[in-house]
Amino acid sequence: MIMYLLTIILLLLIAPLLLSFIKAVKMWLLYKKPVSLFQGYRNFAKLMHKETLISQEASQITRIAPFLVLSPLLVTLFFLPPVVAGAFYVSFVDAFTITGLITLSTFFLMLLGLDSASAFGGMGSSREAFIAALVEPAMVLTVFSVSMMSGDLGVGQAGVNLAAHFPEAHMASFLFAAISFFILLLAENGRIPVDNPETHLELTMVHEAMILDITGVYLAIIETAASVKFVIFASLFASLFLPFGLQFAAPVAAALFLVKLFAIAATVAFLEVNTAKLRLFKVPNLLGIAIVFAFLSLITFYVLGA
Amino acid sequence: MFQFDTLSLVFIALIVLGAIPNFFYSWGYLPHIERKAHYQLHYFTFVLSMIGVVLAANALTFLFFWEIMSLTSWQLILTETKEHKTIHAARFYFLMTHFGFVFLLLFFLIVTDGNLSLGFEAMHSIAARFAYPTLLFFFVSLGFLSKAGAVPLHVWLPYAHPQAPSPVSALMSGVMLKIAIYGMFRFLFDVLYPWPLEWGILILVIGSLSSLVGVLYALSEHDIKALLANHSIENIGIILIGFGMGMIFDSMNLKVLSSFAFIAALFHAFNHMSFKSLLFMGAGSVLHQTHTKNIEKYGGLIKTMPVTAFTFLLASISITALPPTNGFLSEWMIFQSMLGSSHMDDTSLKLAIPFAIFALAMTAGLAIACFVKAYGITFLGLHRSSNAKHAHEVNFLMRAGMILISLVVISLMLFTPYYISWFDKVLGSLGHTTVYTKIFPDGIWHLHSVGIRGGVVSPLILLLALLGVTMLLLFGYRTLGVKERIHRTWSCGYRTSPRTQYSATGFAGPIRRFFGWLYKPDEHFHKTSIAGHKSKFTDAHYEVHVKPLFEKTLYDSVGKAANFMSYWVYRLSHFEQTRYAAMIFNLMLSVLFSYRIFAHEFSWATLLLEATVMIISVKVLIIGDKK
Amino acid sequence: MMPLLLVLPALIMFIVSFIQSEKAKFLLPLTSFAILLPIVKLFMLPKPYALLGSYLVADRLDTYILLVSSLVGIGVTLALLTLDKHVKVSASAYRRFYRFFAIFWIGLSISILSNNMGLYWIGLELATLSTVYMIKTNHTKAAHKEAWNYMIVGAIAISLVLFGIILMYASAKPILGEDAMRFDLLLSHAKEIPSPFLFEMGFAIATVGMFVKMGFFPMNLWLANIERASFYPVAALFSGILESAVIIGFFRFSQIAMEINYTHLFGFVFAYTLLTIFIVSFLLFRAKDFMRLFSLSGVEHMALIALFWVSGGTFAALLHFGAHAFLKPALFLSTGVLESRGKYRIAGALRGYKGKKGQLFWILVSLFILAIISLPPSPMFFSELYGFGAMIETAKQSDHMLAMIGAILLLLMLLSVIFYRFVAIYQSMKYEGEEEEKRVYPSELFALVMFALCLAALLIPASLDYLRSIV
Amino acid sequence: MGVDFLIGLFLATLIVALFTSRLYRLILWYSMNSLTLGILALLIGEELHDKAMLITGIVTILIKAIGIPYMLKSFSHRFHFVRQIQSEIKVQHAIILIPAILVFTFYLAEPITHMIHGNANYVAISISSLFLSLLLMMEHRNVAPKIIGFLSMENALFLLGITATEGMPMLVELGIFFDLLMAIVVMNLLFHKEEVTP
Repeated sequence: MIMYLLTIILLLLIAPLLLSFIKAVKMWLLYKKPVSLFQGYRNFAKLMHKETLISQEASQITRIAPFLVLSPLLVTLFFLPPVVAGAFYVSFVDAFTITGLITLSTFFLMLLGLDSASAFGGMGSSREAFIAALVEPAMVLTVFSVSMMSGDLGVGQAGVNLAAHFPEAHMASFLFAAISFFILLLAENGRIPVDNPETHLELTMVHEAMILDITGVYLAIIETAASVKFVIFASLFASLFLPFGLQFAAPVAAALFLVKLFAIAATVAFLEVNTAKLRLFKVPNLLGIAIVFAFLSLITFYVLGA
Repeated sequence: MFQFDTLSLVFIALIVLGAIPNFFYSWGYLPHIERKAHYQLHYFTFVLSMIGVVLAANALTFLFFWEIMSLTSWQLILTETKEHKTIHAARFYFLMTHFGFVFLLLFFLIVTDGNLSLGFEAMHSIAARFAYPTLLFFFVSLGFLSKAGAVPLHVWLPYAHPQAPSPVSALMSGVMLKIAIYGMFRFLFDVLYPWPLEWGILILVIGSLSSLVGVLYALSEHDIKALLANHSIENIGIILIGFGMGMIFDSMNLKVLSSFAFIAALFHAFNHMSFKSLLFMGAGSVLHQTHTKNIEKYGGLIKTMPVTAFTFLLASISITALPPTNGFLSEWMIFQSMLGSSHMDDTSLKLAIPFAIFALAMTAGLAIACFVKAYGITFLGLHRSSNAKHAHEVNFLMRAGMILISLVVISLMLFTPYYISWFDKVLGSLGHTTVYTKIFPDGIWHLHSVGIRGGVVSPLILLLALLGVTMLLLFGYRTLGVKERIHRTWSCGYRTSPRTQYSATGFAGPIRRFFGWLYKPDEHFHKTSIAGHKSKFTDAHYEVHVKPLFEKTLYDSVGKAANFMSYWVYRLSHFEQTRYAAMIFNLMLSVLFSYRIFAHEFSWATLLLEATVMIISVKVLIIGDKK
Repeated sequence: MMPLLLVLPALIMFIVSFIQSEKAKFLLPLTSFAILLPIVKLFMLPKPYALLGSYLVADRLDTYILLVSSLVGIGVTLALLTLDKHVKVSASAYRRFYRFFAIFWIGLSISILSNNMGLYWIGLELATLSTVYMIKTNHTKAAHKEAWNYMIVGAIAISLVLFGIILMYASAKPILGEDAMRFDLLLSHAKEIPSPFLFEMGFAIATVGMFVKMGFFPMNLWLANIERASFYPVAALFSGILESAVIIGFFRFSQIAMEINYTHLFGFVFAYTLLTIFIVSFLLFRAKDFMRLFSLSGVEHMALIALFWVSGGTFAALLHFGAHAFLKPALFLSTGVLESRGKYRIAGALRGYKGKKGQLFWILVSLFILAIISLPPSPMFFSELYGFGAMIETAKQSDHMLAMIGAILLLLMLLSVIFYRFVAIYQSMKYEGEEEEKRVYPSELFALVMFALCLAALLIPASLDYLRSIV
Repeated sequence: MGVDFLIGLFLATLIVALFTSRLYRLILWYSMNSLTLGILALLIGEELHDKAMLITGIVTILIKAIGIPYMLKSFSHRFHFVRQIQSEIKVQHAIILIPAILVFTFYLAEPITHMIHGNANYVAISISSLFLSLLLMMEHRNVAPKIIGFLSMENALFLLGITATEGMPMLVELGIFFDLLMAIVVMNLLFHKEEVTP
């Protein structure tokens, strides 16, 4: 139980760090002076001290949505697979619930975008809605396929099962599912090539556009939500698609887990540096790839048993 | 004449739960209606007839109440007839429901041997002896699905529902469509059991198509009630997916999974009743205040109509199947039952089911986009017209109606195990396996899927966790004592105004563009450019209309064919003004010929000869020479 | 005694119609009420009751039809009282109408009650010829032309019927001698007829004649045109009564033909009525005035009755017959009021009625219109249920079940075209167009109320049981 | 022998009537047609010793061969009928049509020959004369020839009644005559307006 709570706290704590890490790696790769790894915490602390500026056009939604953006994600943290063997985990919550919780957070984020009556917020929400609609089927299919391989629909249990019995017989479909899930990770967290989290350029932004009118503590909450979301996806990827190391002793296993998370972050950073942001109407192509891989994964599992 | 078995009683509960809040709402809505006596007479008869349909124990009673239900709902659509559209919609609705009635009639006539006062059990044995059970299945599905609004018989919904007064649309969409689902349950279980595998697959395909088509056209709608009507198509599709899965499992002898899928379908029927009623009521309140159905003319209503806005939000979250709402639970159950397909032996079917999963997931994704649009454009931002500016909260009765139905939504969320135990009893009474103990093996906290190593969801824990975390965050925010300042929206240096906001058309733009091949939208774009510059203009107007593909291809062409036929028949008929003797002459000749050949002795050669003679005779005597 | 009693009111009417005074106008309807009394008496008598040897025999079927017809006749004469408020009609034309109505009634009674094919034909011819002149009571060019039309087409049709009768007679004469004209004997000896093909040919020719007279394929519009040209009470008479004389002949002939070869009979009637309904439904799709609309729907219902009868749904056929006989005249009578703004203006026809009378009128008329497309609780709803039930039964027993069910489906689809049209028209009458004030007179209202009561009486369980016991 | 001859004559007069383009000539042929029918009835009645048939024959001759043609002629005087009646169907067509009708009616009646012992050809001939009268009606636009067509149809019926069934019951025949007279009365009333072409 203690391990369980510790893991959650650890994940919460490293959430800003991971995003800063990606940024730093990117800058380093671009021969820039890397940003400090603690920039995320600094930002958070800075925002916490600011006053909150609320738009006069905005309604009650602006006052409650930030909390509702964050809270489903926080709840999700409790349902992730264990990091070390023997630790407590919530075995039964399945991936649909997790997907649903993440979508709930996105739902309120989109409402938040529309609430301030600015053209940018609406634009961001519209694009986010478009992307989210296409992410949903890929996500569900991937989850389906992974749960087939792990033999359990519960995410926590699936992580444990995969660590115990690596699905060597189904490597092909496992790989397809991993590719699909990685694309989803990029799409859901608004990374390049789907969204560029660093610019505030009208043509490119999605996530930033929605929160253009959010300031102060609210912005801190939203930013935290974004980083928690990334951690959730990263740790899901680590537990489900890199399922090894659980059997080691607790500190080693935890360290290995952290390494995996940073490796994923590094990969994302590497990808971001090497690709350009896609035009909005090219995004479906990418998500289409995710959907096709998810299908392929299921079909190879069924037909070839591979 | 009447029967009170579990299935009937559960649907009575559905009607009552839907109707009682509606009474309040309708009462509050009444000052808005001109023909009050007409409206109330039909309204109450409508509710009673639905109860009658559900309780009917023989074909005659069933058909009688069914027909009364169609008649009264038709008259209710015609409550306000200022617009020509209403009259058109009512006519179309009436035609469609009778299209279905024709098939129901045929079905009943076949399975009752003409004795319409036969009970349903007696029909089973007659149906079992009938040589073409699939024909019966087609009749039943066409009959009920045209009422339920499944593809391709769904076209009437986006016309009829918007034109009816809002309490009536709430009842029609929330409750009446479920009566059709009741029909599916009643007659597929009582009369047509057992089912071949193909039937279930057909229902599954119809369900998947309906859900996708419904949500796609909902996205392109600007009329808020038409949008909701399209969502009804989607939700009926989801119910049918559950229903179809149940049928498939049953014919593959996976009884437990089958019961689970049917329970999911029933549960979704209840959920859809609750939130769709609430949504229509909310839309009705908005409409009542702003006097327009055009979503582009709303905006900012949350400030003036908080009760409407928050109940609408609840329903929106529920209909988009977000946890921990009831909508999520039923959709989760349907997903889980589809995941149960891994237990099946049939590989090709196993491969096909992911497509249904894909359809359902896609639907869920698009539904979110759609309701963000509906909610955001209607209630958030700045008012987009002066009508919206002067709106205020509706009267007490209407609010009471909305609050009551949201209580129903919440009760479905909180008392899920209780409701499921009802549905389980229904399945038990219909002779299927009861699975309540498998769904809730350890108390009411965890809802288990019945597949091997199926998923689990704990609605109450989720709800409590979400509430708790949010409360904690809010509490933290309060204790932090953050200073707040109100200022106008920063919009990159521009002033925000109602005209600079994102419109519903714009919001759905990316999706409309992506599905352009399906929508084939009819776009109108006018701009007044300055000095021939392409990008500089003073004034621009963009409008887009989507006419559903099914309507364009299926319905319009049927209309055209009827027109064409009637034109030629009319032309032919005018021969009888001048050539009547010749007509009778040819008629006599052909009747005698046919008697000679069909009643006496048949041979192809003589048939050919006689046909030639007839053609020549018709040409010479009736048509004559061209002048 | 009884035959005389039956004819007496008509004779009195005939005589009164020569009296040239204003009072005759009110005396004449009174005599028409007297028609009912002997018929009710006849209705009470035990059946079968020989009125005139073997020539006129009253059984359950024909007294029912006679009763329905007399009620319709009374309703029509009631409405006639205020005909001059809607159209220009001279007193002499009015009397002439009654003169021929008396002859018509005698002919009709003979043909309905006859047990003899020849006598049946004579009565029918008498009724047909007298209607020719009833059409002409309307002194317009169109009415004159249509009277001629009716004269000629009616004569052809009637001749065909007689031709068929002679052939049928010829086929049975070797075994029955001169008695081969009697319906009851023919029915009981149908299986022994030595030359069934001759009989069938006769049946086919007679049926074609009768169908043409009722406006089946291909003569679908002529009846509509005639009813358009004549005064609307005449149209009501046509649809309510004249057709009943024809259809009872069809009932009787087909009963015999059923014994001879059911498959041939069913195939023939089914194909013919299907064709008729096909044409009629698409004609109705374009119909733009009330008369045409109602008379085409009359054709449709006659076709359905014939179809129900031959498929064994005799109860359904009789119920449908009764419902149609009351509904259609009621609608024709109300066209006088509905059309007071012009023939081709359907929009708004049901609006603009003030006062209690007006309210009652429009409610009744809208109920009638909805009842004619078989919406519950119209008797037609039940009769169609039972009728189609009988058809499905026949289909199930035949060798071509799927084809038959397909054909029934087609039939139902065609009926939905009609249905669609009527709903569109009803909505347009009720909800479109402008409101203009229209007058309703008590006599018409009385007629409508009477028809409504008759319709309601049809649905009483006792009368349903009676209808079941007829055949 | 005599019967066959008269039937032939009956058909011949009908066919000649079809080619006539003058109203009076048409009435004459109709009268001839009825006359042959009357004589036929008398002849068969004589053979069968059927008094009813004899009466029919005499009434036929009196009413149809003399009475009705006379009345029609007087109508045409009184109401100024068009006496030049044009045929709608081309002669070329009629030449083909008439034999075709005869052939096909024999073909239609062929099954009956196996069934009844009497002369089935009589049935065929009456059906063909029915068709020919219908043809007469459709040939002309004016009302007068149409009436004659209707009357010849009545003759065809009688021919059937006399030959195929060897006489119908007396009551029926008289009733038919009564109706015929009634028809003439009604026509008279109708003509009172003017001669129209429906």
